[in-house]
Formats: sequence, C-alpha cells, structure tokens
Amino acid sequence: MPETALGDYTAPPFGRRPLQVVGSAASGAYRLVEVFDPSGVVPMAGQFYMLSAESEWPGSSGRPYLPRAFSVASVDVGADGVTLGFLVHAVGPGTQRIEEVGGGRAGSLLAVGPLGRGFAAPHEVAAGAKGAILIGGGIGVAPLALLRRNLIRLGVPSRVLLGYRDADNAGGLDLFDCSEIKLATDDGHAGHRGRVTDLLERLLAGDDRGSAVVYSCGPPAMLEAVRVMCEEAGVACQLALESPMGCGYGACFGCAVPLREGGYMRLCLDGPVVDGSTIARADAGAEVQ
Amino acid sequence: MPETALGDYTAPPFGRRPLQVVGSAASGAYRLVEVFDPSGVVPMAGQFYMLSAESEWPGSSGRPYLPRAFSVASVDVGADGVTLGFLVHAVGPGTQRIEEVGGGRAGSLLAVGPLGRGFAAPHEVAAGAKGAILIGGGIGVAPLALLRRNLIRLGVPSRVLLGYRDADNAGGLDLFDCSEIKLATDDGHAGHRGRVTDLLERLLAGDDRGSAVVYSCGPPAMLEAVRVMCEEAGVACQLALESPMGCGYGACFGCAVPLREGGYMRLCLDGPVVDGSTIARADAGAEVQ
Amino acid sequence: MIEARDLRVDLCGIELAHPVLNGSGTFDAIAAHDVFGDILLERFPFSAFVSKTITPEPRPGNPPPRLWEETDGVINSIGLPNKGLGGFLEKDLPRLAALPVPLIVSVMATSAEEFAGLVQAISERSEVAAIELNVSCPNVKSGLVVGESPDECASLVSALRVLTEKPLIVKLTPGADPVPVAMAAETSGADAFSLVNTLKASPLSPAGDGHWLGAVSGGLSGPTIKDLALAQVSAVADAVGLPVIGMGGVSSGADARSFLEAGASAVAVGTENFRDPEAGSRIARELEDLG
Amino acid sequence: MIEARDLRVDLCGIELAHPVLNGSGTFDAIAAHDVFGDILLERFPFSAFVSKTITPEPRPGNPPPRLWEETDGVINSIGLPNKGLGGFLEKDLPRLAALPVPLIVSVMATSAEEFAGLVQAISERSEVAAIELNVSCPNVKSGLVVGESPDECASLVSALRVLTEKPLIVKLTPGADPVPVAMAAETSGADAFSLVNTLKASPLSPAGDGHWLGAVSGGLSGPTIKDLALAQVSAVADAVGLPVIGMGGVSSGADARSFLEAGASAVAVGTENFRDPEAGSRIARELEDLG
Ligand SMILES: Cc1cc2nc3c(=O)[nH]c(=O)nc-3n(C[C@H](O)[C@H](O)[C@H](O)COP(=O)(O)OP(=O)(O)OC[C@H]3O[C@@H](n4cnc5c(N)ncnc54)[C@H](O)[C@@H]3O)c2cc1C
Ligand SMILES: Cc1cc2nc3c(=O)[nH]c(=O)nc-3n(C[C@H](O)[C@H](O)[C@H](O)COP(=O)(O)OP(=O)(O)OC[C@H]3O[C@@H](n4cnc5c(N)ncnc54)[C@H](O)[C@@H]3O)c2cc1C
Ligand SMILES: Cc1cc2nc3c(=O)[nH]c(=O)nc-3n(C[C@H](O)[C@H](O)[C@H](O)COP(=O)(O)O)c2cc1C
Ligand SMILES: Cc1cc2nc3c(=O)[nH]c(=O)nc-3n(C[C@H](O)[C@H](O)[C@H](O)COP(=O)(O)O)c2cc1C
Ligand code: FES
Ligand code: FES
Repeated sequence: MPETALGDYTAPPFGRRPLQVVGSAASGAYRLVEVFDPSGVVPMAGQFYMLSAESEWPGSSGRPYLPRAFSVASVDVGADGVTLGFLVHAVGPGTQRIEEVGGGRAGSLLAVGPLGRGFAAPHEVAAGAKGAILIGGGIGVAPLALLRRNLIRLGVPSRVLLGYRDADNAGGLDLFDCSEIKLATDDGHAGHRGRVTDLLERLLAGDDRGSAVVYSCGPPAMLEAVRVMCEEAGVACQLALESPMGCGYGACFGCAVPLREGGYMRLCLDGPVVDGSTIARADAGAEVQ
Repeated sequence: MPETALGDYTAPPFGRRPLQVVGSAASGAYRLVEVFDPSGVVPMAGQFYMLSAESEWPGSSGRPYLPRAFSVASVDVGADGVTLGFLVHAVGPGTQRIEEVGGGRAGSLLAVGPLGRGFAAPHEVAAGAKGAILIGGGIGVAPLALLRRNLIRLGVPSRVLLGYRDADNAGGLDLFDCSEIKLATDDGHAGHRGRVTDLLERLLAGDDRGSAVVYSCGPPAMLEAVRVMCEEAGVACQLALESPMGCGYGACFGCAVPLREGGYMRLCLDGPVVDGSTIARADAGAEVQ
Repeated sequence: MIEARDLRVDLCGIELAHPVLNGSGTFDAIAAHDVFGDILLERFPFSAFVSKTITPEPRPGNPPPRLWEETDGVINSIGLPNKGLGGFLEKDLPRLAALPVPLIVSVMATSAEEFAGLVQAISERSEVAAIELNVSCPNVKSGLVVGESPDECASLVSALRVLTEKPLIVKLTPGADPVPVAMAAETSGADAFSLVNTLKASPLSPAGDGHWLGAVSGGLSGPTIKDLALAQVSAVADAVGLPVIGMGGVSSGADARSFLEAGASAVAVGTENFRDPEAGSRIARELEDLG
Repeated sequence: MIEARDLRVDLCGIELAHPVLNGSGTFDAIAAHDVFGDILLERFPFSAFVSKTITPEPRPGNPPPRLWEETDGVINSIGLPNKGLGGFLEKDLPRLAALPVPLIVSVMATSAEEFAGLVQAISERSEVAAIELNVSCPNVKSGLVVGESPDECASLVSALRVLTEKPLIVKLTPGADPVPVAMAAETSGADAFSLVNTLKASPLSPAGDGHWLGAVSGGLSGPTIKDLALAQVSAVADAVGLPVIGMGGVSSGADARSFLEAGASAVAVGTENFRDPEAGSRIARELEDLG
C-alpha cells in the first residue's frame, strides 16, 4: 500500500481484537460510537474497520452473522493509544446492534482494522491540484469528516458539500468543526432544497475547477452523478464506494466492484477509496444500504 | 379425554394466542410468571401450555426455535378470564427468555394450551383410595402446587413432600399455602438432609399405604425411584413425566416415552401425567433438564 | 378454511381453496381434532391434508431423543411411527375422510412389491384424492434410496402407474440432484412432485458424549433449509411440466410466495406447524394479503 | 503457528503441526500478507494452506451481489475468480511457497483433459505438497458434476493418478450421497478426501423482486450446515480407509473435535475466517485446551 501525504499505511494488528467502547452520543439521526484502541495504529481517512459486537451477535433475528464495515470518522491520538469514532446509521440488524453497544451498555466491539485504501492528498491524485472539494451524502459524511480534519491539519483548502434526504436521515454535522459547510436536503429542512450534486455543479462551473480534486462518499446514485460530473468537467475524483463486505481483508471475494477495464476489484483491498477513472460506474456494485 | 373429579377436560382454543403477562415475582430460585387468559379455559392440574415469547424468540444464541412446555402451577378464575401462573426455572435459552418476559418487561407470551392429560382424583386411580401423597423434586413442584390446591378444595387429605438439590435450585414453596410440607434437600440447607424419597419410604411404611395414591413430578431419577417404591409397596402412583416436546399437540412425534407393553406413547397426548403401571421406567425418556 | 377466491389452485384435478398444504408427518389431524375439538374442522389450516407416511407393517418409530433444535430449524429422527396399512385403513382413514379437505395419503416401502401393495389398497378407497410416494425418508434404514436414482425412481413409478388412476405425487429427496430423478419420474407417469424432504444431519450432544439423537442421524428441516429448498424447487419446476408442491422452511406468507414464484403450484408447511397449530391458515392469509 | 506436540497430524505423509487447515477459497494468504504484514507468517493460522481453486484459464468471477447472509451462515456465488493456471504459477505460487506451512493447490476443470493439464503442471512444482480436486463447485455452470457420480469420479481419478506422485485429495460434494463417490475414488487411487463443499441454495431478495445473488444460485456454508456435514463426514470416514479432512461450519475447538470424533483426520475452517482472520489458530488452541 502506498504512503500518502494524508497518512502512512500502517498494517493493522493481525486478528480480531476487542476494543472498549468509551463514548456514545447521538449525532443527528446517527450515533457516534467511540472506542479506544491501545494498538495505537492511526488509520487514514477513508479506511474502515470490520466491527461486530462481543455478545448477541447474531441478534434476535438470527442476523447479523458477518461483521460489518464502518469508515472511521474521527481519530484522537493519545499517549496510550487512539480513540476511534464511528458514525453509525442504524439501517439493519448489524448497524442496530453496533449502535446498541454504543448506546449506553458498557461493552466492547470486536474489530479488525484499519483496512483498505484511504484518500490521497490532492497533489497525489492530480498534478497541480491544491484544493479539495468534499461532497458527502447521508452516512457517507463519515469518512469525509476525518478527511476534512486531516486536510485542515495539512493546510489544504477544502470546501464541504453535504446532502441529506431528510432530518430522519441526517447526522454527523457536528464532526465538521468549521462553518464553511454547504448543505442540501431533499425535503428542504436545511440548506438548499434539492440534490447536493446541484451544489457541486455550481462549484465545478466556477474557478475551483482546475485546481481541485473532488472527494466523495455517499449513496451509489450520488457517487455516480459525481463521477460523471467530474469526468465531464475534467476534474479528478476519489470516491469511497460501498459493497457488501464479508471479511474486509480479501478472504471472501464478496466485495466485487466492476472495473472499467473489465473484471472486478475486491473493494476491501483496492478500495473503498477508488479513483473515479478506474471504475465503469459508481452504482454498479451491490448496494449495501 | 376423560373427565375427572379434579376438573373437566375443556378443549384449548385452537391455535397460538398471545397472553398478557400480568405478574412476575421471584419464588426462591424460580420465577412465578402470571398471564391472563381471556378464553377462560380452566386447566387441570398436571396439564401444560406450550409457551414462547412474542419477540426475540429465537434469542441471541439462535435458539430457542421451538416453543417450550410449562406445567400450570396456579389458576385464579375471575369474571373475565383466568390468571395462570407458571413456575419457571431458567436452565437454558427458552426458559431464560420466558423468565425475562415475566421479569419486568411488559409483554405477552404466545401460548397453546392447556394441553395433555392432568392428574385424576385418588378414587379414580385406585378404588378405595381416599388420600394423596404428593412428592415433588425441583421445578417438578409446579404441577403439584395446583394439584394440592384442587385437592384441598375437594376436601381430599394430602401430604406434601418436596425435595431440592440446594438453595440455588429451590423455589415454589410459597405456592403451597399450608405448613404441612415436609422438605428434603441434598445439601441439608432446609429440612431433611438427603433424598425426598427417603421421606416417601417412611410414609409408605406407615398407615397411609393402603388408602393413598402417590402423585409425583420431578427429575427422572426421582420419578423412577418413586415408581419402583410404589410398585413394591403396591401403591398406585401418577407420575408427571418430562420429554422434549416440539409441539405439545401430537404433531411432531418428538415426545416419545417407552411403554411397558413395548412401543412408545406421545407424552403430550397420553401424558404428561401417566399411571406408573403403564411405563417401563420413568427415566427412559430423553431428559429435558 | 379460507375462502379466498383468487388463491384457488387446481392440483392434478384436485380443487384446493388455497395453495397451502401440510408436509407429511408434521400435523396429525386426528390428534389435533382430539385436542382442539371440532373447531379444527371449522378452521382447518390446510387446503388438503397429507397423511403421515404409512408403511406396510406397523412401526414404533425410533428411540428418543428424537428432536434436536437448531438455530431456525429442527433435526428429527422420528422414524415413521405408524399403524401400518391395515391399522391405517381401519382406524385412521374413516377419521381423515371426515376432514373438510381432500386427503392425500403418503406411503413408503422398501421394495416395489410392497409399494404396489400399498398403492393398490389405497387406490380402492374413494376417500383418497391422491397418493404421495415417499421415496426419500432419511430416517429409516432402507437399503434403497429410490429418490436418489433416476432409474430406480422411473421403474418404481412405472410399476405403480398401472395400478391406480389417482394422481401420484413423487416426494423428491434433497440428498441428490432432484432434476434427473424428476425428469425420469415424469416420463414414467408421475402426476406431480413435492420437495424438499429433510436433509440428513447428525447433531452431537453438547456434553461432548457422542450423538444426540437416539437414532444417531436425523433429517434437518425448518427455515434454515429454505434457500436450499428454493434452489431445488425452482430447478425441478423449470425442468418438468408437472405441478410442484414446494416446501422447506415455509413459515410466512412471504416464504410461500417465494416458492410460488420459484415455480411451485402449491406449498406445504412442516416444522412451522409445531410452533403454531394454525400456521397453515395464517400463511394462507398472509399470502392473500400480499396480493 | 502452534507448537502443540499432541495435536500433530500426518496427512498422506505431510506433517502438520495441528489438524486445522483452511477451506479452499476462504482465505487469501497473499492478500492477508499484504494487509497484515509479516506477522501473518509468524502467526500463520493454519497447519497447511489450501489455495483458492484454480482453473485452466483466468476467470473474473460472478457479478455482484455475491454474498447473502443467513442465520448462522452465508450463501456465496463468488464464481471461482482466479488468474488461471499460468497466472497462478507465475504470480501466486512464489508467494505461497514462502508461507511457513505446506501448500495444497486446489484445481478444477470442466474436462478430464483440462484437469490433466492442471495436475501435470502443478505436479512439477516441488513447492506443492498435495493437490485437491474440486469436483463439486456449485457456482460454476459446468456441464458435468463429477463429484455426484461414482463412475465419473473414478475415471477422473484414475486418469490423474498416473500423472502425479503427489497426494490427490478429492473434495466431495454434499449435493449427492458422498459414500459411493468416495468408495469409487478410493479404488481409483485417491489419497484422501475433503468434505463438505457448499450446498446449492437460491436466496430471494427481501424486497420481493427476484433473486438476490447476481448469479441466482450460490453455495451455503457456515454453522448452519455443521450437523449435515458431520453426518456426511462420518459416513465417508466409516466407508473408506483413507484420511478425511472434515469441514462445514467449524467455528470453535468443540466443532473441530466433533469432526475429529466423527472420523476426520483434520478439519478445515471456511466461513469463520471471514469473521475472524485468526480463526484457524484460535480453533487449534481451543482444540488443544479441550485435551
Ligand atoms: C467501506 C464501508 C464503509 C462503511 N462505513 C459506514 C459507516 O461509517 N457508518 C455506517 O452506518 N455504515 C457504514 N457502512 C455501511 C454498513 O456497513 C452497512 O450499512 C451495514 O453493513 C448494514 O448492515 P445491517 O446489518 O445494519 O443491515 P443489512 O441487513 O445488511 O441491510 C443492509 C442492506 O442489505 C440488504 N440485505 C437484506 N437482507 C440481507 C441478507 N440476508 N444478506 C445480505 N444482505 C441483505 C438489504 O438490501 C439492506 O438494505 C459502510 C460500508 C462499507 C462497505
Ligand atoms: C410437560 C412439561 C412440563 C414442564 N413444566 C415446566 C415448568 O413448569 N417449569 C419449568 O421451568 N420447566 C418445565 N418444563 C421443562 C421445560 O420445558 C424445559 O426445561 C425447557 O424445555 C428447557 O428449555 P431451555 O431452552 O430453557 O433449555 P434447553 O436448551 O432446551 O436445555 C434443556 C436441555 O436440553 C438439552 N439440549 C441442549 N441443546 C439442545 C438442542 N440444540 N436441542 C435440543 N435439546 C438440547 C440439554 O440436555 C439441556 O440440558 C416442563 C417440561 C415438560 C415436558
Ligand atoms: C418431525 C417431522 C416428521 C416428518 N415426517 C415425514 C413423513 O412421515 N413423511 C414425509 O414424507 N416427510 C416427513 N417429514 C418431512 C416434511 O414433510 C417436510 O418435507 C420437511 O420437514 C421440510 O419442510 P419444513 O421445513 O417446512 O418442515 C417430516 C418432517 C418433520 C420435521
Ligand atoms: C466465499 C467462499 C468461497 C469458496 N470458494 C471455494 C473454492 O474456490 N474451492 C473450493 O473447493 N471450495 C470453496 N468454498 C467452500 C469451502 O472451502 C468449504 O468447503 C465450505 O465453505 C464449508 O466450510 P465452512 O462452513 O467452514 O465455510 C468456498 C466457500 C465460501 C464461503
Ligand atoms: S470483503 Fe471479503 S474479499 Fe473483500
Ligand atoms: S410434543 Fe409433538 S407430538 Fe408430542
């Protein structure tokens, strides 16, 4: 795995380890679950962990059976280890169970990670690029929150566009500590009424076009719209894709995403962050949410 | 099904119905879970219900999948229906889940019943028998509690012998409202230190022998000892057996208990209360606990 | 019984009020009548009743324990307890004939001659609407698993075909690819197929002291085999031109619909009956609500 | 690697430190090395490594979705993505040869000639300790399911036997009675058996809009098939005189012990690897603790 200006690749500890839950708080309609990782491995923005609960996994419905993938949304490096924040949108048995462990019950999550390929700095993606446009939809804001912080630390200017369907599906805004966020919501409950890609369209029509790289995470249809817009505008983009992951470390071949050149990649190894130019479509993998 | 002086056979409502939990209290190491049954069907002592929980059945371990059999331990007939009490000893996933529903969480149990054959009055079991000796072990005290009440109501004199392994496995004493109980415990924490069958042996050596019928419920080894003692003493006995029940109403053929004459009975139809003389051994069925 | 006009099914000329039957051996209508009374007849859960499999001679069944509970399923080693042909005709048939739905009698034997005896005797009884051939029961140590061999199955069906005009339903076993077996049976004159029967499995005692079941091995059923059953039902329905009764883990209207979509003409409910005596009518109702 | 003296196993002359292998296609040692680094080699979870099945030509695998989650298991329609024989020998073999444990290469082809090509090429490589013949993969639409037919399997094994001195492990399919197939393969010169492979199953989309998997059908694995696998492993171990590698839902030392008690010489861990990358060593350790 290549090093990037946004962080070095550090191999995750081998195996599955229990990480103690040290915090849990609602973040809009999502929940930020924080765990403490004494291994001290610092993940890159865009990397993910495979998480499961120590007990009651499977839950009452018989599922979940496999662990679930979660992007790391915040990192706090301390002397004894790192505190990792995961933003959880409870959409099914796995995410519900993870949210429950966070939500009050003391306990641990079983974790494998950090895994996968994270975001690269703008100049690594496109020669001459100096700024970043972050565009997130729904729970896809999670990896962008960490990316944003890392960019600020590196002094890379970035603009943030976030879109939500409605208030019941919005959260994570508190992870972005600056007021420079532009919002779009389908129901108009906050910000622009409409698609977040409308906002991107305007930006790409403006000055930033030549010098920025677009970073995006969100629902497949949004990512595909972003990919096409960027392709048409000649702007490089990095997309954090989703695909149902069985293992997260290349063992199951379940996370296949079609490549533009034909064949498939394993998203857990060659993603979740991919260059827009490598894939045929951003909505061709199996939808996870 | 024959009517008996201890109650008439009333067909249970067809199908599985939710019964609201109206009470739950610890009873020693067991729990008495009370539900309200608006159908008003009054069960006979010795009959049982197939119970499952409305939600989280299966529980976190993937089991229970099938409903579980519970003897009715108390009955309170009201104007709108009957309140049924079940004494629960949490030994595995099914009993634990039933106990939980009772233990605080408002909710309902899904029930089929009353099912099976209950106890008959002494004179119906043996001509001339006027009294009863009730001998119970562990959670087997449950059906005897109701039998005792019914006998009192009918004016049939009865003696009660109850045995427990130790305090962690004792309960249900509060269901016997008279002080005439003789206790035996393996660890000697209460009553006679030793087997409850020691107490039976003494009784059978005494005067009651000719005029009493023995009623028993408890672990297979105890029931088998009771059966042999009664056979040797020439005293009729009715034993409430256990066998792993899949359905409780004759559908699965899972509850087979060997007959003395060869072949098997379905305990849910021809039991759980059987005459000691009909079975080869009382510990030949599969142990449930 | 459910009066849902658009749920009606014609199964080999037998008119069914809805597509939900019981799986053989998973509902004893006589016992249930004794337990629940006449309301069972008024609200009979199935659109046809399939008897427990009967054999030429009486059988006591296997030694207990006979049930093992799985996550979402059951392994049974019941072992086909039944009164034998004579006892069935004399004691059970009159009572089953009183049910408000058509009767399908399931039979099993260990040779073609014995099978012929069963089919001939049952064929004479006008109370019986159809005969199901159990060629797959994994619980009984028969030397011959007819349902795993296209040739064996074809010759059995040919031999029985000439003995009866009643529809012959062949119950296929999931222990082998059912498609060639079904195709051979179709050519030999079968009228319909039912599948899946249980899958052979051997649970061990959690105490680590050997096998759990008295008969060592049993058959796996319940929701845990549903997706496996769907694969087999759809393969058979695609391969043959005859009606298929799909089963394996059906416990809701949605499950029933899945089997119908996979190509089944009707479905059967087995293990779910143990959890809910009225499962059949509930599932038919849910199916109706699904539209 | 675990140094547990009394757990050592001899498998067809291959010395294994403990009886826990991986199931083919359920652990990619090269990818895991890239992800976790050299610690993977220091703490390698299996006592031998079984490669993903390779085919003569490269295969991209099936369209997504490829995984369906069951209660206690998974249905996969991965479809044997692999680099083909040439790519395997050139790119993968050197890296697999660097693993600290013996290497078993799994191969599959759609004709005896192609199988022969694979076996011959791999047989020349001293890095390879044994060859596993995948005659049962339910994901690939081969015309021929060799593993379901004793005759087919016997003639394949006979044809390959003369081409190699390396142990030939035949991986049996659970879709048919494995005993006659195993007996035929034993006579034809097989050295060992592994079973079970996955069971064919077709999950439907919960949205009610057809099949879930991109390839329609897939193979069921995980704890949900354990008791079924135990039945088959014990039947094969009883019937043949060769070592058996048992698998199907092994996720704890107690499960591993069950398979060993059923007659297996070693066990393989498949789906549990997805939940826990170190499952193999954990299970070996638990097995040791069970004594
Ligand atoms: C790299 C990556 C990073 C992610 N990061 C985050 C994050 O930071 N926060 C977050 O909340 N989520 C994140 N996700 C998504 C999250 O992993 C999924 O939402 C989660 O797997 C859903 O699991 P579940 O059990 O809650 O729901 P599921 O039951 O798995 O439902 C999710 C979808 O799966 C389908 N489904 C239904 N039944 C089945 C079945 N039996 N088998 C398979 N699929 C079925 C349905 O279409 C359903 O909509 C990420 C995913 C990836 C791949
Ligand atoms: C007629 C009758 C009346 C009863 N009355 C009462 C009552 O009033 N109160 C009461 O508390 N109990 C009563 N019981 C007993 C109660 O039904 C059982 O204790 C209960 O079924 C146990 O279920 P469980 O899930 O808690 O435990 P289980 O997990 O079922 O464990 C019970 C035993 O089953 C075995 N077992 C373990 N795993 C499995 C498996 N996978 N499949 C099958 N068996 C397994 C083990 O030997 C274990 O010790 C009665 C039983 C009968 C038949
Ligand atoms: C306890 C039990 C007994 C069964 N007995 C028979 C039988 O006698 N004859 C038969 O053909 N199938 C028998 N079966 C198989 C069922 O009819 C059905 O094919 C199978 O259980 C799959 O359906 P299910 O998953 O809905 O239970 C039996 C199944 C169970 C669980
Ligand atoms: C995702 C996945 C991929 C598999 N790929 C292969 C394969 O390439 N070759 C093979 O012989 N078996 C393959 N199998 C089968 C396993 O090796 C094993 O036989 C089966 O999964 C049963 O074991 P388990 O229940 O422990 O997973 C695969 C199984 C899974 C779940
Ligand atoms: S998630 Fe298993 S290979 Fe990618
Ligand atoms: S418990 Fe099902 S027949 Fe008795």
